[in-house]
Amino acid sequence: MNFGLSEEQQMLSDSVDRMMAGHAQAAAADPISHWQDYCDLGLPALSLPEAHGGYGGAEEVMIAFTAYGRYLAEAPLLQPLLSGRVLSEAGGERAHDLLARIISGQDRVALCLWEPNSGWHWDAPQTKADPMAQGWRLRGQKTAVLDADASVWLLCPARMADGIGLFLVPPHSDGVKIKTMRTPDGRRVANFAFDGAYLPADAAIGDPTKNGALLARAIDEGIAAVCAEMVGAMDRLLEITVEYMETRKQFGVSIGSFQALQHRAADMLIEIEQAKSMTFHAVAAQRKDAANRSCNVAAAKALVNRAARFVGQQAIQLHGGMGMTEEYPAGRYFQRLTVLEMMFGNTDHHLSQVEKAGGVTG
Amino acid sequence: MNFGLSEEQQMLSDSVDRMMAGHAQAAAADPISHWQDYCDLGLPALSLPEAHGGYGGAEEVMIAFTAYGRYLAEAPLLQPLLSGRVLSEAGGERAHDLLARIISGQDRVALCLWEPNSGWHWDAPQTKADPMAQGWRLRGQKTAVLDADASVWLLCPARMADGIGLFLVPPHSDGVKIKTMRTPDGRRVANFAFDGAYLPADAAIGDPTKNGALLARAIDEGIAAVCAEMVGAMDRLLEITVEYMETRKQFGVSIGSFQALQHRAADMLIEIEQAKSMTFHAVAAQRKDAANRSCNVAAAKALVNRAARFVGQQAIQLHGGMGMTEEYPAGRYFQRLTVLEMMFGNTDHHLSQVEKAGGVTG
Amino acid sequence: MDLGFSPEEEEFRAEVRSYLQQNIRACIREAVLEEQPLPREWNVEAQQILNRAGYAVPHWPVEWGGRDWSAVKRAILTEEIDSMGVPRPLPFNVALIGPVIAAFGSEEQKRRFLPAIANLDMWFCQGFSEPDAGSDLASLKTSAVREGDGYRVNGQKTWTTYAQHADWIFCLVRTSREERKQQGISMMVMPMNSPGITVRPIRSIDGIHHINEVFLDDVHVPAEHLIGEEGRGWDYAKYLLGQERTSMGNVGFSRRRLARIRARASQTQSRGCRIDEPAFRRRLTWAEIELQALSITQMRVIDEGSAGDTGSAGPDPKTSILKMKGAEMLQRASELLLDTMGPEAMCNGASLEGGDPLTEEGSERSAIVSAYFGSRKYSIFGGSNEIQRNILAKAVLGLGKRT
Amino acid sequence: MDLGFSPEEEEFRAEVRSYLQQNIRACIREAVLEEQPLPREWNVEAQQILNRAGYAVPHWPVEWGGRDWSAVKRAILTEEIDSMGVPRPLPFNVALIGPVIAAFGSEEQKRRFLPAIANLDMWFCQGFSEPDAGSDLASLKTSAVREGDGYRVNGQKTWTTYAQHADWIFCLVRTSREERKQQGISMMVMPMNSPGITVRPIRSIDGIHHINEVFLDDVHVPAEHLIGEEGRGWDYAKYLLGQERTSMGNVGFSRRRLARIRARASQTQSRGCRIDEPAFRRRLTWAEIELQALSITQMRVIDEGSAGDTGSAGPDPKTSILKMKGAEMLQRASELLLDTMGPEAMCNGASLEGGDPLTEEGSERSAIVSAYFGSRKYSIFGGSNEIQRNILAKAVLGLGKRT
Repeated sequence: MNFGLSEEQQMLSDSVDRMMAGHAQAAAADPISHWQDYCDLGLPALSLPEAHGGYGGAEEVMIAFTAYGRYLAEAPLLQPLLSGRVLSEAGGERAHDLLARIISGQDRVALCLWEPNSGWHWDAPQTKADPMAQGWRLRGQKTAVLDADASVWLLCPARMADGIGLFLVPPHSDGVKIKTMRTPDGRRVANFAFDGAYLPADAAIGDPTKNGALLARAIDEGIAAVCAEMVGAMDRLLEITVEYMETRKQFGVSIGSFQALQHRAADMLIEIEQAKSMTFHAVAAQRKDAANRSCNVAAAKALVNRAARFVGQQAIQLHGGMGMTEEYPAGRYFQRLTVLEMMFGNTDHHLSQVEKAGGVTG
Repeated sequence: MNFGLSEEQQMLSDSVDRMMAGHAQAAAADPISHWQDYCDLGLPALSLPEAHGGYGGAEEVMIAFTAYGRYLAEAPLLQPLLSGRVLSEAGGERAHDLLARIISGQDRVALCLWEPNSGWHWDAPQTKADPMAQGWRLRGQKTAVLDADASVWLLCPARMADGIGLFLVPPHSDGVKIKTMRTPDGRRVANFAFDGAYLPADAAIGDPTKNGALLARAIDEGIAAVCAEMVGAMDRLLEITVEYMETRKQFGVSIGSFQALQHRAADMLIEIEQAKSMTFHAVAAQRKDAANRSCNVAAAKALVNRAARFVGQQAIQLHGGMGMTEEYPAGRYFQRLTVLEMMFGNTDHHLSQVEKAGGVTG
Repeated sequence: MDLGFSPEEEEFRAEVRSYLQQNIRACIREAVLEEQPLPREWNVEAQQILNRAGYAVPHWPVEWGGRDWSAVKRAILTEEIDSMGVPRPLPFNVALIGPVIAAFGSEEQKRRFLPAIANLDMWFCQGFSEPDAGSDLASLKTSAVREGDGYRVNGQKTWTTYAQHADWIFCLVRTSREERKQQGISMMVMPMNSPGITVRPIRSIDGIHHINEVFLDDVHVPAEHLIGEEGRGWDYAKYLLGQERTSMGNVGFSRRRLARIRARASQTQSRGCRIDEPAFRRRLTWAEIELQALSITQMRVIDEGSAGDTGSAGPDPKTSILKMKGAEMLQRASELLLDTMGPEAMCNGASLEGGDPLTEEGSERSAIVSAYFGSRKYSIFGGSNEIQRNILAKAVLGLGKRT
Repeated sequence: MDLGFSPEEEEFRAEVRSYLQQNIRACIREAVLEEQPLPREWNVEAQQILNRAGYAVPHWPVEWGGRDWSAVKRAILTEEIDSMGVPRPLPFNVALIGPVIAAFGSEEQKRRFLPAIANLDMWFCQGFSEPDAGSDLASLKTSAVREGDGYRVNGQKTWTTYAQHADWIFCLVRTSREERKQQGISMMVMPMNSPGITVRPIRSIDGIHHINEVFLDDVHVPAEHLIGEEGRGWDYAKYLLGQERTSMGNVGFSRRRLARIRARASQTQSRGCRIDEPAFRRRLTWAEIELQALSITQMRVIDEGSAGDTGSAGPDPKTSILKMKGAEMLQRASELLLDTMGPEAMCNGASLEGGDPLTEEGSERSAIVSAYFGSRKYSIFGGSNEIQRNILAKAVLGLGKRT
């Protein structure tokens, strides 16, 4: 166990930081316009095998997502992480071709995990794929697909007799209805309805008996990444809050001199440090067997969620009225943290997962 | 709804207060020596029908127990409240005779509610009473009987085919083994083992099909009384703590001037006020039907318990090292509050009762 | 002491409930229950119906429409209004400026304003806070300089709720510079369409436009719009802040939210946390119990206040408990509601392809997420939790006297 | 950065565990696991066994028995000692006075004291706190006046843990009155059997005798018992308080408590809260998760400390996190344990009819209740939670610089 950055990790950290800081200042209208820069740094492939251009592991993903959270970046980084793992392991020419296009930035893809009545349980999709002479017909609905719109490929789990099928749905397919919305933190999110959408035979990738395990692994990587993003956002939010407290005067003194507020900030710091530790734990858990990995990752998300709720709410409180306006950055961090809290499961959901597995294993 | 004391209530309050303040100063070795004073004020019969010398209701019981908690009184007041209700309603000459002796102070009685593996569930006793030619033989164990020793009558629930039997066990009976201990707050508590203790036929009182409901009512009255006791103790503990904070100096100023500590004290105040309100609620609930009564009383105990844990712990914290020694009164209040928290059920237990009933009904 | 509701009180509750059910349109109550922003006219319509029954201003002097009811009855009324989903009588009118005019205004002012305030014929907003003052009202800067038969007012107010709906504003202004900052403050009212008043909307983190900045540039205020005496604005403000007791705890409002949570979480097609998940149910049970306690605390505090001096001594410091605990309950309810949403909490209801977010399927969604963000304001505005704790520590517990 | 344990680290953990299992008597470990007060000799026995393997003072200079292990390995060692129920090497010896003598003592002092301290041949207690000083050490009053070849010491110390077991005491004393209160303080050691030292036991709210008052009346202390230089006691104390890192979070100790709770609550004959009650299980799960986080936070803080300057700059302010969170975990575990007891939490185990509370049935009971009361001390002694928050706010976050 060793907490220092290696030379390569420091370089990655510096370049990601530089890029995202630049984007944050540019404030472009559409975050997609930044995406090519991410691809140039190799971020979509970061944790994939070397054959796909990967050069890191879970630690490197954490470094990238921590910066992503810190700068409230909006380019669509999470989806390629999730789909990249699935495409690279599922095998088959179609998956590999698409993966190459994603890594290069030509195409984008989104994994559709949830359905209208699934809650956060992604592992029993109700979407069905009916086999036909020359392909498949897809029927069902998917909700809350981050960074998706009509122009992306969809990677769609569906119920099969022998497990979970995985289907690639091309952009702008017939028979696919879409409703795009904003997340509460202003990113793009979409719901999809498949009303007998026709897919060619080779749209099905992977092996239904193994796709569940593959998705579980991708999701656990995604959860660790989101934990890192939340830690990055919390770190910065606390800094902003401390700056505000030192500047803002009330009753003739800076509010940072009030002991009760100082103690609140100290409690925020503690929560963040604990969240950071648990994110480290989620990263280390990626190397464990599936059951151990999922349980410890869920434990991490539960704790990071709780920290995010506390830190977000208290940052607003310490900003007073200013925290309530969209004109100050604190509110945007709070919104981001709230969305991420709900990503992959809220606190209760993850705690239940831990309990089903019999508790954290250390 | 009306929160002011009537003239009679004010008189009761004043006389109870005067008596308990006097006892607290006297610091006699044995709290039993104060018991006759309680009887002289009519406290053991307070909420019973007028025929038994009663002159009040649940509000008056609350007044008496609030003072009891405030002065950390130790005379055995809870047991006659519990048993008095049962004896007065169960009917029969034996019960009425004993009740008269209890009210006058000649005899004492203790209701035995829990057994080694019952948890706080008193309603399915494992103690058995085998019928014999001329009476009964009692087999079983009872634990954590407050204010009990070998010299008191025991009122003992036992499992019967048609419900719960109630048996009167005379002091110093053969076949009754006893282990007396101290509660963590220094009062007397005992465990009993009945190893075939012989009881005469008229030792059984009440009607097994109705005793359960009768016990439930007595216990709900007891819970409301204990809530009041806890509120009285918390009120005084906060006063003591505030006095300490104003006296104790650190870094050259009284610790009462530190904002973080002021805010803690404010949070204690809020918890106490909420606990007081919920105690009022438990008192008002005594007039409702059984299901409503029990559910709302359980809700009250849950909230008062939580308040007691917070207030007790924080009082110790605010006293610093002094709070950790038995030489300061704060510790004794904390001990008392902890014992009362465990009386009739801890927080989780009562919340489960509320949930089983479908939630609080207002 | 008698801690149950009397039959008369229970009867009153039933009477109120039935009047509201029969007279307030269902669409209004549904919108309130779903926490949608309301059109201005619905607020006016509801308040006028309440006023007709004497429910808008029961705490005012009888002469001006008050009803001389007990504290418990007034609290019952507020709880019913809130829990039935009836828009509350506008607090700026009935709880704030109304009582001040009734107590300190001239006869002329009372006749002119009070009936209109009670009936929401005039919509008032509040101009107290300023950009650099926050909770520190005494350091306000807006100046009112005597000029001819009136004042010339210059300055800036902020956090002004519903300034966009208001006909009038009541302001604290500085009419002279005294040694003690609290002195030299006066209270005056002005029509929002006075020349020199401009309103700038502030978008809140819940994505909704409730609050505004109000700029006052050389606004002419005639002398008859000064309330009471010059220089006594601080006393009036303290009096005014002491008037809010019956609604401070927001008990009915939280009760409504909790009922909604229980209903949502009990649906078989529930999307997020469900009532059959023990941990979620436990959190809901706690909230329900604490709300029950708060409803009694609220009546106790109102009752104490009614029994004692209700003069201009300022708010009973124990109302700080209601303010804090009321805020906490609303906030916790908003969190529980958010947790019932599941993954869809990540979506705003409004479709980027267009469509009316109030009518299309899924509109409830954005309202829930909005309410979660918006609920943070309860522990900030109207005296933050930190200020309330200071008050409790000092004014109730007497801490910090010796240093 | 590599966030998993290396094979070498895992191997080290196994090695420690097996040594402890084979060498520390089961009766000692059981008593520790049940949180019974230990006889003095058991502490000595255990520490000597640890010392034999190099486990007592691995963080000391190699010359005096240290092992030059990584922070992670040292943390693993501490966790294993604690979670196996092995009595910890006496902190007053190995974590406090030992490192100070190693850093600032004379060669003569090092030779005389260090081996005895490591092997618990000398039991030290700590004389820092005074009745009116609390966390404000700088205002201590105990005076040491130069007299012949030594000092005459007068004063009173309090909260002195295990003074009743100690052979020696290390004290902060005032050797001169300087303008800054921190100056003029010196550190010295004295045998507990010195004429003029008397010990008065203080009974704690857990009913156990751990702490004492120590009265110093004209105690003669020879000059060679002054540690380091006169007047630098404050610096040494700061250095000393910075040494406690690996054990500050009490991770292994809490892990042991949580395991015990899980076991008790899983018994079919459980008396109070049970593992199959969702609310209780949830609280336990939270505690286990937070402890997992703390064990990593602990290694991170130690690691940062090892990488940076470990000079006399005083404790890394982030150790405050370990102190606070460690205290919280112990306290929460003690609450959960209490909740497993059911109605019998109302009974102390000791029978009034006599009998040895350590051996009779039910002795575990009083230990659990005791531990609940006793655990409150963790957030008070050694710098209260309030002091720790002050440190975090000021030294880590930099708050309160501008006023």
